[in-house]
Amino acid sequence: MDKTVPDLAAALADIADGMTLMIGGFGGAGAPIELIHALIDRFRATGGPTNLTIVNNNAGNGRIGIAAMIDAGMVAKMICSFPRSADPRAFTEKYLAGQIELELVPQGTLAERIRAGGAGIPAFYTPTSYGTDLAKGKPEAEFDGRMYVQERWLKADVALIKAELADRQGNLTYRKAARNFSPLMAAAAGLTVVQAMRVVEPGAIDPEQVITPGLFVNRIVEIADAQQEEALMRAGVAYS
Amino acid sequence: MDKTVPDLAAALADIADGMTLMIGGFGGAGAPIELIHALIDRFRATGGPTNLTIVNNNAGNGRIGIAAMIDAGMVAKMICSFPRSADPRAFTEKYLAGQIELELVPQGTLAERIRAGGAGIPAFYTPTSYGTDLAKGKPEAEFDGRMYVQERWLKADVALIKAELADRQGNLTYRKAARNFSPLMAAAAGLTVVQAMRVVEPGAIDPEQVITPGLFVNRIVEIADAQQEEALMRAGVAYS
Amino acid sequence: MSNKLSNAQIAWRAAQDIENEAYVNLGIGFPEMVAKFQPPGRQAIFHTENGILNFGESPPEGEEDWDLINAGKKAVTLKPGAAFFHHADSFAMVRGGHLDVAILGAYEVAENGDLANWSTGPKGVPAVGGAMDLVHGAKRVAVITDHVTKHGQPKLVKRCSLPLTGVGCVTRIYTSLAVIDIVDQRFVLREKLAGLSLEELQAVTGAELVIAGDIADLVAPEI
Amino acid sequence: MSNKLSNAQIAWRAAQDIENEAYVNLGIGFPEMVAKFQPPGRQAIFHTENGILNFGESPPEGEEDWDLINAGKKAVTLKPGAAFFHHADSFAMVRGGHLDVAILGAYEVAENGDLANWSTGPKGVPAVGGAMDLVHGAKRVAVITDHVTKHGQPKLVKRCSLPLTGVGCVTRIYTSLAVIDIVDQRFVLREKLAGLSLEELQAVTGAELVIAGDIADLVAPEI
Repeated sequence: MDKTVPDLAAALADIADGMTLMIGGFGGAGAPIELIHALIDRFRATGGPTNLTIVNNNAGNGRIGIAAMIDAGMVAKMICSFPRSADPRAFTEKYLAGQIELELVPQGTLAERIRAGGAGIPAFYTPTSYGTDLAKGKPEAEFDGRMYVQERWLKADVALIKAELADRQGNLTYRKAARNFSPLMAAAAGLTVVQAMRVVEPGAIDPEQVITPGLFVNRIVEIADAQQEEALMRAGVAYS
Repeated sequence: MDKTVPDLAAALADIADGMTLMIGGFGGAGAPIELIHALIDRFRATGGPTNLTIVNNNAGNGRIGIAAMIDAGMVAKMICSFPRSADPRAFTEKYLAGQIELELVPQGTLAERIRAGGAGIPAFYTPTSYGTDLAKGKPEAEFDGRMYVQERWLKADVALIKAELADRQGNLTYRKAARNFSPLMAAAAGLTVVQAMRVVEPGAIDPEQVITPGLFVNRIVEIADAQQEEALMRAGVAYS
Repeated sequence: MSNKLSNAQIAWRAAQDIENEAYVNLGIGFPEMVAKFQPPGRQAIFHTENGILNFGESPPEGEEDWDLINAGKKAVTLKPGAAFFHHADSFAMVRGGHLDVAILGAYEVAENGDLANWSTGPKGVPAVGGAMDLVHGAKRVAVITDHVTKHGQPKLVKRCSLPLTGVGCVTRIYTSLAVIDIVDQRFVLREKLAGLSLEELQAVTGAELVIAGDIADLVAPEI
Repeated sequence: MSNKLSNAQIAWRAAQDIENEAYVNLGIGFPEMVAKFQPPGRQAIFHTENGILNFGESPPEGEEDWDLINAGKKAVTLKPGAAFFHHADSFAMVRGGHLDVAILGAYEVAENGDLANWSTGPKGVPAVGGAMDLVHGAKRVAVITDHVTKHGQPKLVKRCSLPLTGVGCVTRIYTSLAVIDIVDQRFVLREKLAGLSLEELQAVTGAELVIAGDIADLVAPEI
């Protein structure tokens, strides 16, 4: 079994107009910059994919990564908890102009909805957002004398994530706090595409230290010299 | 911060009549034999704790561990998925005599209910058991054209679990498949008591390799020469 | 040819339908036998409910590590690329539909896809384990079973009489006499033993066998 | 004594109530300042929503590792005994009530414990982050805030006028003028600046201050 693919183009094959994409990372930690930028390249060359729904904690920063996707006009909707950043221009401009849709979800609820999507749990109850505007229209229920809001699972067509190590079967580890949403997204997407800092042979990762087991992973591309989004930001790089 | 305690008696302090105890392990893998047997010792010496509810995948094997607790008369109710084993006499005899209550829960639902207890999710929906006797009396709901059963979280007063490494702050690792229910139970109990094969200083476990973060753990006792339940079984040991 | 397949032969036949690199859960007991009949050149990855992916055969006696067991509590070994995870993550794999195939035993299978395999009624101590999760856990849920009970009664029935494990969950049945798909709540016959007439097979089957296309001979090597 | 506490002094006062070895989440921005005022001999363990327990101060400029950040996306360091985990596990800690203390900022706090701290209304781009989770996430949810807005209006009110973050969630408020507990949906005054009369404090507070027992002087060192 070998899930590695030769290049970014092969990794991103089959991503089509109108799909929902979960993109790993919290701020710059874990953002799969090379996968994102290669998808932008494809859009510029072919006009697709476009009309995408993107799931990420944030809505991009500066003129790189998800912000550059938004700038390019590929994104119809963001599902996120915090569409602000050091430089939120890309999203803000489109949002205020009514050119992009926003589904705002509390961060823990976003994580749990994605986890539920991967775990086959269609709905769950949480205290989060009860009594607030973000609970409007959602079913509520009382358990043990306390009120809760019903939330639905969140799934995606594709997940794009960044790993530290990947073995050829798809077992993954993550670097420090770059883990964040990625293990959840890997399980909640129909097609999980990974860029790994290093590809190793099966058996090279201690089975007790695997964070994402291989059955959640479909394609792996090795990007040894992957860029860190925050470092790019601070260097003033723009991909828009 | 140092959560280690000097001995098993100190580890088990405050466990009282009528409590719900989650006990880690699947079969012999992960069973905290020394904690269990020390609790039996206390019962024999003092008459308590008794009238306990025990949560475990199984209901004991032979005349050791949970089976010996049942034999001793400490257990009023078992919550488990599979009250059978190579030698299920202890539970079977009491169950058929109407002396012990059984709440039978599908294994994945048991795991998810415990996970929900630790995660502050009071209820969730699962396809598991829909249309079966085990769904009787539970709310049902349709999502996306499919029927699901509502299940409630499961919490406990105390969790007794076995770890491989524990640092003094309570960060834990587990040995191979001895992990099973233990990380879930550690999070779902008010008081989590750990017997560890080895206690190490904070920083000795790579932060990326911690399986149970320390905030879920209250007390740690080092049992370097811990016994493995299955090995005891095969050696014909009885603690009843 | 003998008048029915042995359990090993049923397991062999089921193994032929498991694709290379499929993620597979085999129920405890009889279904575990399927693992050893993978066709040459194919390698499935096996999942066990208690938190291992990519485990291998049992170790030699005396070399067991009892912290390394499968859901049936048998000692196993690891293959390169194995992973451990806790029980909630393990059943997230199951319930989340991440397995390709689950193969289970059966007391009864009904033509509507209902399965009964966990309880023979109110007597004794009930035990369910992971069966009710697994029937909702794979893209394909198959059953392997003798075609009839030891008393000669049909195990493939119109409606289950025993307590259900799952509703409408089974898609294919491998028996000692036939291979049958469940399509639109009907038993559709795909293969039967060459020496067995359709009438004979129907006589030991508790619901109508639908013929849709060719019926192949069910063949398995002597094992 | 100045006529009100500075933000640093409010943070200092809040830090005095954090027990040794408490598990604590500090909201991004102003609340982060609480960490540096832990009394000698006490060491809290800090949690950040993006998956770290037991992180420490920011590294020197130029030594940042941008894979090691807190919820405010600031670079941090690790203390011995740190642990990483994914976002669902991180919010299981929060929602599951495993934190001892959460300290948050506020636009408004109402006497019934309601908190508004995420939206100033329908203008602009809404952003909520982890605020709505954190208000249900700790055994004790405290707020630190100036006593009034920059326009001099009360931030402690009878009912919130801004969009709520959580209902009935706040238990203690540390302001630039006072320390107030919320008990049975009332503001109960515990401490106030010595130079401030009760009438003066009530005049800048949007709901009745209940007196129950002694009122201590609110004191904080010059920082």
